[in-house]
Amino acid sequence: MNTVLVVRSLISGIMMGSVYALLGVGFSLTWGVMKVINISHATFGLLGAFIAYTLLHAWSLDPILSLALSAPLLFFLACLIYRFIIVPITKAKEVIVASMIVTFGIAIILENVMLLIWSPDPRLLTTSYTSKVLILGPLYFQYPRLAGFLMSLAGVLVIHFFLKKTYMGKAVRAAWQQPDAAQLYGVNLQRISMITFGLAISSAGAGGVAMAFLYAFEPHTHNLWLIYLFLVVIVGGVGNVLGTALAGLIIGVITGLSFAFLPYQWVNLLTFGLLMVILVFRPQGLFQSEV
Amino acid sequence: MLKGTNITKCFGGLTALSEVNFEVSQGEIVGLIGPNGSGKTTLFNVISGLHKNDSGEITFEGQRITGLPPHKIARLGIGRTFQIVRPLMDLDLIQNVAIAVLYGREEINTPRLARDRAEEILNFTGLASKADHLPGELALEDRKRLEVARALACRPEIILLDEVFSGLNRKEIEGAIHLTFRIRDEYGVTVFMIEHVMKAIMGTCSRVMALHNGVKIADGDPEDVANNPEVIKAYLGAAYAER
Amino acid sequence: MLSVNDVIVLYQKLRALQGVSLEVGEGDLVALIGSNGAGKTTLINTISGLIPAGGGAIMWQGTPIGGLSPDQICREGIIQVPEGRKLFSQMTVEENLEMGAYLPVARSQAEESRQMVFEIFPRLAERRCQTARTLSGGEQQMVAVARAIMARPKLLMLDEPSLGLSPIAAAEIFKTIEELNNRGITVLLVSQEVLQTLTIAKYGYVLENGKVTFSGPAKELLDDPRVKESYLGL
Amino acid sequence: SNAADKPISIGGSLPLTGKFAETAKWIEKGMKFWAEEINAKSGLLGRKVVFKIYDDQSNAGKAVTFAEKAITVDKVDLLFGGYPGTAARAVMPVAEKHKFVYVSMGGHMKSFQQGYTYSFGGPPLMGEWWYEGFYQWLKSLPAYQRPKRAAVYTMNNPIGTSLMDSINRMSEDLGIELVINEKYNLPLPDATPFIVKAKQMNCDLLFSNGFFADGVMTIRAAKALNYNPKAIVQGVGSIIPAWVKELGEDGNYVFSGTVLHYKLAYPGNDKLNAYVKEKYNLPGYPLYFGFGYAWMQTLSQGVEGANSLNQTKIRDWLKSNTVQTIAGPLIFDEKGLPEPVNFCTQVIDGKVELTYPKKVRTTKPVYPKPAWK
Amino acid sequence: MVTPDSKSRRLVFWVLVLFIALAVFPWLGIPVYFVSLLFTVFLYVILATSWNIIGGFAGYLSFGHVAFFGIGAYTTAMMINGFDLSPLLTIVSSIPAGVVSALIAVIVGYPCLKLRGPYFAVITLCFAFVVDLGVKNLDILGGPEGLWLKSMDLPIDIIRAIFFEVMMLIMIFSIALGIWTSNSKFGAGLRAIKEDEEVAQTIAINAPKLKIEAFALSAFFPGMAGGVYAYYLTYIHTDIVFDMMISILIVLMALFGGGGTWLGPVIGAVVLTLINEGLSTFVRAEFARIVYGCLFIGVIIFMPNGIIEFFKRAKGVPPG
Ligand SMILES: Nc1ncnc2c1ncn2[C@@H]1O[C@H](COP(=O)(O)OP(=O)(O)OP(=O)(O)O)[C@@H](O)[C@H]1O
Ligand SMILES: Nc1ncnc2c1ncn2[C@@H]1O[C@H](COP(=O)(O)OP(=O)(O)OP(=O)(O)O)[C@@H](O)[C@H]1O
Ligand SMILES: [Mg+2]
Ligand SMILES: [Mg+2]
Repeated sequence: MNTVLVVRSLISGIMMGSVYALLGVGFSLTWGVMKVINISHATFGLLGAFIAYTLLHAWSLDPILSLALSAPLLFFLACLIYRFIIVPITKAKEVIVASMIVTFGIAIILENVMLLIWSPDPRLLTTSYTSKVLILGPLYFQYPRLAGFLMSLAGVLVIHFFLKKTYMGKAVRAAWQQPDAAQLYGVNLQRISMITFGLAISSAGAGGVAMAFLYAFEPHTHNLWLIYLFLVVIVGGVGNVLGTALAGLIIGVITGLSFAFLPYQWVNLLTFGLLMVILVFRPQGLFQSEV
Repeated sequence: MLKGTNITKCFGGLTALSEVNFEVSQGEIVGLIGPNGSGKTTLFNVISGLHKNDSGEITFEGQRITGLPPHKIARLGIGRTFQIVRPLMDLDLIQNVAIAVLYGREEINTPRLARDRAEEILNFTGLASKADHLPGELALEDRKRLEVARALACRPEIILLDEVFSGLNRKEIEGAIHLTFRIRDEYGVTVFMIEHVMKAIMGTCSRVMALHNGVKIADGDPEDVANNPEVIKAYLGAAYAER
Repeated sequence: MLSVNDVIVLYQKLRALQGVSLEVGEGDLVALIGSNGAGKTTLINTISGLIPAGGGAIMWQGTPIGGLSPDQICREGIIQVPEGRKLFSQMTVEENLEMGAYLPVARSQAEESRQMVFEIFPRLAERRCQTARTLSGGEQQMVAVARAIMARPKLLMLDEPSLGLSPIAAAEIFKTIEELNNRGITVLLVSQEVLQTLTIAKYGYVLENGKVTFSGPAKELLDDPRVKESYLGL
Repeated sequence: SNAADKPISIGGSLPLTGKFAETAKWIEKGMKFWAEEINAKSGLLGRKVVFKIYDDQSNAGKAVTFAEKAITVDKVDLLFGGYPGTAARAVMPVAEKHKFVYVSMGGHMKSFQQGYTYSFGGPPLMGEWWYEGFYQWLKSLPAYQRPKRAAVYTMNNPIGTSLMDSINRMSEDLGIELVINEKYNLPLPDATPFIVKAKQMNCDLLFSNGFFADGVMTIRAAKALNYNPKAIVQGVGSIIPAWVKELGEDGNYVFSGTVLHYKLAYPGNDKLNAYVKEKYNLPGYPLYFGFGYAWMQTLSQGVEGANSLNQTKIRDWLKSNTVQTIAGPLIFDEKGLPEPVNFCTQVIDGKVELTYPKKVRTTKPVYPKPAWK
Repeated sequence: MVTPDSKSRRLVFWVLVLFIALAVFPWLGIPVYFVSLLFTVFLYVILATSWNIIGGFAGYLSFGHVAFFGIGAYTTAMMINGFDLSPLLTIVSSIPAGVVSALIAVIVGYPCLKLRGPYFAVITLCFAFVVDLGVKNLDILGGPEGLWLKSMDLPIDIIRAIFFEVMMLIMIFSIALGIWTSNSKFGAGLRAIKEDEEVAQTIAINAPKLKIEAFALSAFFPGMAGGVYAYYLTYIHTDIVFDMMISILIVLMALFGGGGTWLGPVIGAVVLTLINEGLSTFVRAEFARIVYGCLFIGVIIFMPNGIIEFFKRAKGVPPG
């Protein structure tokens, strides 16, 4: 067996999967907690990437630092969207369905606004550490991937901690399981939902930057990202933040291993096929849904 | 007609039912009582096939039904209601019941005839005036009646009633007792019911079983069961016994 | 402390409350009884702010609270145990209790409250890590009451708290309510267990078809022939 | 007469939004530049030209309906060519049925083998020819200098398959062993394994037959893992301006091919370069800008040659005459294709240079590729 | 006075008039584009209406429905090329395409329909990718190159008219299926499953069987439509007939109009297809798309349960 190939593919795959997870947690949060399937989630991620790109070129600001600027911006944008678009649809009989249609609209609008602002040219986030490598014995860690991995780790832990350990996070979960009762115990539904939505979209911004470390992006790229998002979130169990993270790693491992053992032509097919098999045997996702 | 032997059901480490035996005969009204969390609803879930029991066997009219999917069990003639009501929220009452008629044992296959039949059943359960309401607009007791109507619509031979009397006041309980007898007499349906309202139990049941921590602790004449010291200690309480 | 004046509630075509007035004094235990569909739950929900009133006024300690949102009303110390429990079904018992003590006032006393609750419902202590959804019906009811206690209410409104409880547990609940009342919590109790309710209550109201038909001290109601006939089946 | 005053309308669709928008926008710009130029002169057949361009949203099915809309509703005088290959493949039969001359990139060789008579690759984007120049150049090297072992990674789509054609054909000829020959499906999740494997197998020639996104990943992985083959060949990702702009130095030294280049000596190229320099501040016009322009050149020469807007006459004229384009003179065969062209390009100092054949070359190729910095 | 009977008779009359008018439409010498446009509208009506059987009525949101469309297209293409069939046999040869789609739906549905809600949505999404990639990777199915079909030796307007009629016929059948479902025992069962599958089972509804039937039915017509589309286009490629956007669009169309009713998906498909096409006259493509996006938001904010539900409410008809 080709150990080097296996190990390197695996590391590379895992880091890649962790980035999907970062993009996925916020999606999982709005879906699991708020019953909003946010089709535009990846689009906001992409917006984060474009902002990082612009700041990098204008002020040589490191993409990770640019989050300090884009995260509040995305948060604010999310609050507006929540107030004016999401609130009205919570009246729908099937919020999930209505939310999908509405956020599909948002995605289209945002994509084309980005097209107008940034043109359709593909972009890359190139920093001083783009092609640096950390070599530990036989192991290679590419810096951008490592950065994505660490960002992901931080993001996932923050959101997990928020939901599980803080009162506000618990209120978020409670509010969407049983909105009436949550209000009866003093939870301000609107405020809490707005914060959740804002948090989710901000985390998408971070996810977008991490994705942009790995991949070229242009205004339509969110469609591709969305598919990976869906996968990690479902396999991890909707609303389950740690599950999403693990699912990202699993998808990374599957990809990594299939690159090591299969003709490359079959890698994508195997990934989707295996995910189907996983779902058939674990119909609730690998890890239980939390909310 | 319905018989269970050595039914055991565990949830993780918790044994919700342990070696429970029971039997319900044609035309009986049998009560099932027991403290909260003693496994009553679990027993109903096992009978109706929603939960798979870990061991033991259930037969219905001599036929083994353990392991059958819920719809087959319903098809054989076992109807049930849910303690925490589960109406089909987006459909009005008549549709709720008509669907059960369509798929029930009466072989009514046209929606129009099913509606007529459903109307009759709603009438029987006293919901006729609200036939075009959505379940969300009903007060809780009416929702329970809807549960009963839907279960009856399938034309079961035996109906499992899970706390359909709760939330009624004493006066209303009398009406419900009356309804229970009518279910048996007019529809010819055997009744197996879980109830905490002792008045209802004493007023309707020909026989009562008591569960405690998943174990059957009493089975027999309602009076005897109500006076069983173990039942009093675990379930009725000293205060009740005094009254 | 709480006064409800001539409150009207409409559900589309149906007049669920047609001018209901009611007083709850500080430290009282007031019972609200009435048959199925009389509008009891509607009244409780209107006080809590879940349902907008179509007319009338609700005053709390002298100030109007009509039109406030449910969470603002909760901040005033008005807490209800809702009909149908409305637990946070995917959260554990422990987390449900924690949510009860969500507001800062309650949060600071959460530890004591928890001790108290587990004393009252030892069963919940055993089940503290189980998700609420998988509890038995009665256990869920216990959690609902316990959660309300955690909120340290000034006015506790209970909508059929004994629903689905075994006789022994129901008796226990009534004892608890009485005890909470003795500790100074004002209680508005809705129950179909008319006898037990009126036994512990100080004052009672009878609601029928959205209107108050009788009211008076609980003892008097208990002896009233009409109440006896319609609610006690005597 | 009245009709003679009316402008000539040219219709069709381009993927202005969605996946292929980037390229389509350049094509559109090239076409518009052509119109600007011709309108500034006396126009086509003495009439102004106007475009009616629909956005097919990167959907080939829509490209078909829009072609029909242009033909039957807008009653355009001429149809312009579409992009990408799949759309061209779907539109070519429609153009044929409606008997409209369709000058486009085509959908590689297969699409020209379907017997269509109104379709022209003028010039085509022909995957099958893409590496011809590169191989010719390799052949011109002394045998010992040539690479021996190639790693080939190809995206699994029409353009990828057609690129494979020349590789398969000519590697054998030169005795280059295809040690690794793998296809992959888009989107490519990760290119690291490509490079790990190529490095392990001691491949000294790397083919990355992909679009921009996957091409970039491959190159970046090569740099990260410090993989230094003698040459890296990058199919079609490196021919768009973003390659040098976004990738910078890392994008240098990749080889590719072309049928059209801004440094070709044919008339017109300077003009385009000047325009692009002024308007977009680019050193030379992007390939697809050139394509958009060149297809219109071909079409308009057909019109002028036939001196008519009759499609069959235009077709017949094109089939029997030479057109002069910025890609050089084109003589179409019965399939609608010109002689194979085989230029080899290499990105050097952030510019796409022509490196072979000698008569067109702008710079000497850099070979072997310098090690990564 | 209008009795319900005369009312419904009048409705039937107008529907007939509409269909006859549609049937003669392509023969009136109208520009071929309009025939093709309506053909596309029919196609989406078929896709949305069929999807609605499993997605709208049963509440199983299939996000991979384009797979059945594509399978139909490829089946037909392989058949024509393999057996050298005359393209004039379109309607006949698209029936096996539908059958193959339905069969595959049964096979795939068996394990997949055990999943609920989002999990089902994603497994169907994966399924569509697997089929797409599978076809791309198999050279016998044309692989990455796609497949060319023989085109008919007839004038273009006749060809388009033939496809138009065939597609219309399939559409009529698919709508009829929708109407039947909404009024039948079958549909009632699916509704119960959508609301609460466990409860449905306790009232003797054989949920697993019913779901598979619904899935197969909802795959059948897209398969046929795919077959006809393959002929129409004469060149098919996985990027064209397995385009993920079609999957998403189908779902949106059905829900936008109102899932769970037969008319909703029809309206959704017609409205969205025509508006999208109408927007193509915009000068700047980006603005057209932005308007299109706003449409989704605007409509759902004002009609959160879809167009049909909104008008039903406005007319005072109780929902359901
Ligand atoms: N899905 C489940 N997972 C884990 N534990 C469960 C589950 N369902 C029930 N239990 C536990 O099993 C025990 C029996 O529950 P069951 O619902 O049968 O009680 P019950 O007798 O119906 O009580 P009640 O009168 O309060 O309704 C309870 O302790 C409950 O917490
Ligand atoms: N959301 C609603 N929409 C329409 N009508 C409603 C709604 N909720 C309740 N109702 C109706 O209002 C009336 C009063 O209901 P409410 O729930 O307040 O009664 P209740 O006194 O609490 O009865 P119960 O003893 O059954 O709990 C009932 O007739 C009920 O059907
Ligand atoms: Mg129970
Ligand atoms: Mg009530």
